[in-house]
Amino acid sequence: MTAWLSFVAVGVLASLGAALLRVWRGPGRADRMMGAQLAGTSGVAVLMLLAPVEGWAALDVALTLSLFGALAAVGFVKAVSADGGGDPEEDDEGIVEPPPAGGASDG
Amino acid sequence: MTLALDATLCGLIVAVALATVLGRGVFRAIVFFIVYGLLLSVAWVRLGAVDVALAEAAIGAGLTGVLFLAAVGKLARTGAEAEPAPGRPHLPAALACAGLTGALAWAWFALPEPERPGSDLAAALPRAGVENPVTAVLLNFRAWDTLLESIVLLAALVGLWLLARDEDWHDRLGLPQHVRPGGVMESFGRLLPPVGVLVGIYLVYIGADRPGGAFQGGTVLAAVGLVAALAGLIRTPRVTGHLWRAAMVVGPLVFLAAGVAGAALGAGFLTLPEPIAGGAIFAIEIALASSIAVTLAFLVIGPPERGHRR
Amino acid sequence: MGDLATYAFTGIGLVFFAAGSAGLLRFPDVFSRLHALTKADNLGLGFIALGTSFQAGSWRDVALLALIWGLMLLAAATVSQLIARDALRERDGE
Amino acid sequence: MSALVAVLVLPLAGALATVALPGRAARIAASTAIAATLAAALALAAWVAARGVPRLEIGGWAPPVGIAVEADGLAAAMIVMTATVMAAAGLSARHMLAPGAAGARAAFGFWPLMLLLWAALNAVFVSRDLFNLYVGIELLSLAAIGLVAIEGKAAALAAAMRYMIFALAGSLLYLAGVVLVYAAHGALDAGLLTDRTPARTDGLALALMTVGLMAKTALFPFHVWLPPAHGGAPAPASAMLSALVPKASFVILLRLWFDVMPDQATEGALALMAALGTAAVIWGGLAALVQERLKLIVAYSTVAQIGYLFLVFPLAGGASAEMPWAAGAWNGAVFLALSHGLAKAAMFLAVGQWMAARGGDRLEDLRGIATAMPMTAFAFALSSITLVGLPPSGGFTAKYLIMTSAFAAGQWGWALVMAGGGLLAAAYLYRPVAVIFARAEVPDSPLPSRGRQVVPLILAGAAVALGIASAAPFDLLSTGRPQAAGEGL
Amino acid sequence: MTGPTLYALTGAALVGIGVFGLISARHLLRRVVAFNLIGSGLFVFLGAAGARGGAADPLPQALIITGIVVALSASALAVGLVVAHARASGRPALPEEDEEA
Repeated sequence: MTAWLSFVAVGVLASLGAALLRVWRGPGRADRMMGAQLAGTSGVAVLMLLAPVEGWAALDVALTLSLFGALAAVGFVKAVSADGGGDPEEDDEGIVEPPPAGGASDG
Repeated sequence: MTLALDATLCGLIVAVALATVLGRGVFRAIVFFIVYGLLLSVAWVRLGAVDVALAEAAIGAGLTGVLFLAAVGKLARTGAEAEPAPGRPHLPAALACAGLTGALAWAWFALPEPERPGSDLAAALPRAGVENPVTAVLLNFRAWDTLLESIVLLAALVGLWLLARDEDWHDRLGLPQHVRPGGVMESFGRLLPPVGVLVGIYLVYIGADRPGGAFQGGTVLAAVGLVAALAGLIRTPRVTGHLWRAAMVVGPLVFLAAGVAGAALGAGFLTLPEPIAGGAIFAIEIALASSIAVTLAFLVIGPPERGHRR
Repeated sequence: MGDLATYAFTGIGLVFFAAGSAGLLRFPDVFSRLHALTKADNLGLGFIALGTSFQAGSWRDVALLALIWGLMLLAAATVSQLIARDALRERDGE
Repeated sequence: MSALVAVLVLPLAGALATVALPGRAARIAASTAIAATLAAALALAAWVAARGVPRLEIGGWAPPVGIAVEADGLAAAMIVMTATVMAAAGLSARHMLAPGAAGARAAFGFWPLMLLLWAALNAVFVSRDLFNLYVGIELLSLAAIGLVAIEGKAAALAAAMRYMIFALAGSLLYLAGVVLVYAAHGALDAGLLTDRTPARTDGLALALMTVGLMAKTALFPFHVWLPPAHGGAPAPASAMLSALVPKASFVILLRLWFDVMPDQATEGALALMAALGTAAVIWGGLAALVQERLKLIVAYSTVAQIGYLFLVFPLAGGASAEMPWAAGAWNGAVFLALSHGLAKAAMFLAVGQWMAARGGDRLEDLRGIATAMPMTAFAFALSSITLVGLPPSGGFTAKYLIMTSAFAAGQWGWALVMAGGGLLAAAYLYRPVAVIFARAEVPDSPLPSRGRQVVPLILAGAAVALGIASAAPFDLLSTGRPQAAGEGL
Repeated sequence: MTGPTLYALTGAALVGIGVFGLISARHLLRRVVAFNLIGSGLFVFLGAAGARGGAADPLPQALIITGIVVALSASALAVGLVVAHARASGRPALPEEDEEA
């Protein structure tokens, strides 16, 4: 069982590596965020797979990661909004200026 | 197969670190850094250090990542986000760094088999008042380190607040956050905090016997506050908010008071007498977790900034 | 029996992860990538959680697995929505 | 014993109070904490002088499980010097950083940072645990960076940023060494490590820690961050930063090389450290000669004075450790650190008062200030005497000790550095002294009260008194001195 | 090659990569990131040392947790400085290293 779970974990890590390629290539910041999102899901999956091997306390780590993954996602979206505090769902009237070129997106 | 797992994990960690350093664009570097923290916390589980894995997941990957992301947002606001021209190719620097890595690698193989304090530690553990050995070290054996560490957080926050502009001093902390009322972000901000609060309290509570504790739990609570603030559900306080300031110091203060009480009662500075050690540690952990939560959240939000009176 | 279920479900989970990554790399534009990704990886995670749960010693661990999966789903749903909005804005604005 | 706990706890408690309490109450809490810590420091020194080295195993856990702290003579002397400088800086800051004068932001931040800096210094001076020292120097650096940035102008922020890069890099190098030490020996306590079986990695560990601490001490060539950082802060902050902060990492270096790992001290490494010190003396002196702003002259003089301190390593370490001249060199270096601290703080506080009166610190602005503020001018002159090393100051005693031991050791070169550095100091300090005592039309400007003018004079007087009444401090320093520097000449 | 050795070498590599990032980057935010890489590399090395010989040694784990918290404190102050400096000077790099200015 340990060998099988480790094998699956290696496989999930490999798919995480593929996701990292998307983070590297972009081209848009949305692509990078998606890559990071898949990396987060894969990381949680690896921790789940390790739990029967390393002890079920690994699930506490997975739980923490899932919470902070959500926080990081909100952080991403905020960081790329025009004024650092916005929400992509807001209408463009008045509040949000067109996002500045360069810096945040660099594809 | 487990070796293949370790090798894949280590390979990914090194690759992600390289991508963080070598890739163009600050945003890309920070995305890679967050993935790096995530992989590192998996590595800590593999090294049998679940307490560290929790701290890395919460602090290393989570809060530090959000801190950097928020910085990108703030730099965009200053108009100074453009990346400076990358430096010249640094062949000598690269060689020096390879040398440093080589020296550390050599040192690993040159290390003697250590006489570890493991046995002394194991002998002392039954008198520590808690079963989780890491918590015993943090809150009892090396309590002085931990007390100073909670003060380091405070020092960083005072220093950070001083970076506000004088004219912004009386404003609310951080950038103003706004979302579409009833939008996805807002409903997310309503759904997550109740779960997060439970998880945070759970981590503090189990810290005595299992991996977890004040720092990990406090960080989760800080994250809850941050989500609520980013989703525009709560407004950040001002530096003059004295209730908040009291919350920042209550943890170190309780810790310090426990230490002084030990000295005054003749037991010695920071000595927790064995019969009450477990209870004292729990009390200190609760106070510390509250202060850590408030201080960490403020550290990520940043100094007061104009713009809240939009 | 329990072991067999673990082999099967974690294996299926791995296939979904592989499919998600392939989609993320091969699909031509950001919206189809987003579409592929959010379905595949969360299904994969669900299968892996299901597979692991057959090894769990207590109901507490099973509940924890379910909670983690639920949190990831919630986050994924939110994030993909926001990413899509941002991608639209990025396409139109730049 | 309780004095030892008090010097650790009181500044911390004061810092927590100043964060939590509103404006006026915070200032009262700060004043109380300063007075109480000063008293505790004096009581600790008296205890050490009378009864030897107090040792405290915190939490009742002996190393390797717990952390031990000890106040030997070196620690006690540094703690008293720190307390003196802090009290003086605090008295000056009550006016310079009052809310009306400096704004609510600086008035809020100064007191907690000052007390945290103080707590960190005391913690570092007494700690026997290498990792605890890491936490201590990080607290020290963060508080110091906050003080550098307190002015809030672009130049101050750049200076703080530069300082931060050096300080963090230094901390990480030190941490790398600590990691290697723990990996090799499974212990962090200085006493346990003295008795260790040397490992092959010890040399690398010591080298990493030393380079890191050098960056934090601002030894040449790691000094570039110091002048803008110390020159840009408000005067009370500059006084603390320049007089105290580099001393903490220097004390750790002394402990590492003379106490923890004396077996690793090779002649070449010791000579290299002193050579870097020599370069610092020359570079700092020459740079001070060409500055136009008095605060920068004083800051570059710190670069040079730090250089002297590193001459102790070949004179008291390695093969010299067993020699009769080692104690003289060791005492001399510590004496120099003490008298430089007092004199440098006096100078910055004096300059601060002049800047407040004249609106700037260019030498031109300060022409003839002695006529208006004779006491502070006299303090500056007395401090100059100490930095140049003229009798009867503490600086003279220190240099005399180091030079004697250099002659006895047959290492004439280091004596030459001492003499040359003294001449350079005389040259770069002559310019400001000549300007402030020049006869000139004195513009009419509001002057600080006599009570405030006397503060730098007390510090400068203490630096001179160290030379006149050196017997008591000598006895204190010899308490618990490392074996390596045991016997005197 | 056993597990701890693999992780120790990874830690050593991370330190080197971090130092390179620190030296080569101009953007101050990237330098702060590089500091975090160095620190975590050292922690991995220490953790690997603590994992030698079977059971994980709790003392290094406690040291590492302390170190992680200290690193976050320093990063938060550093990031604040980067932002404040960029706002005051208009550039996210130190003046002497900023060639575009």
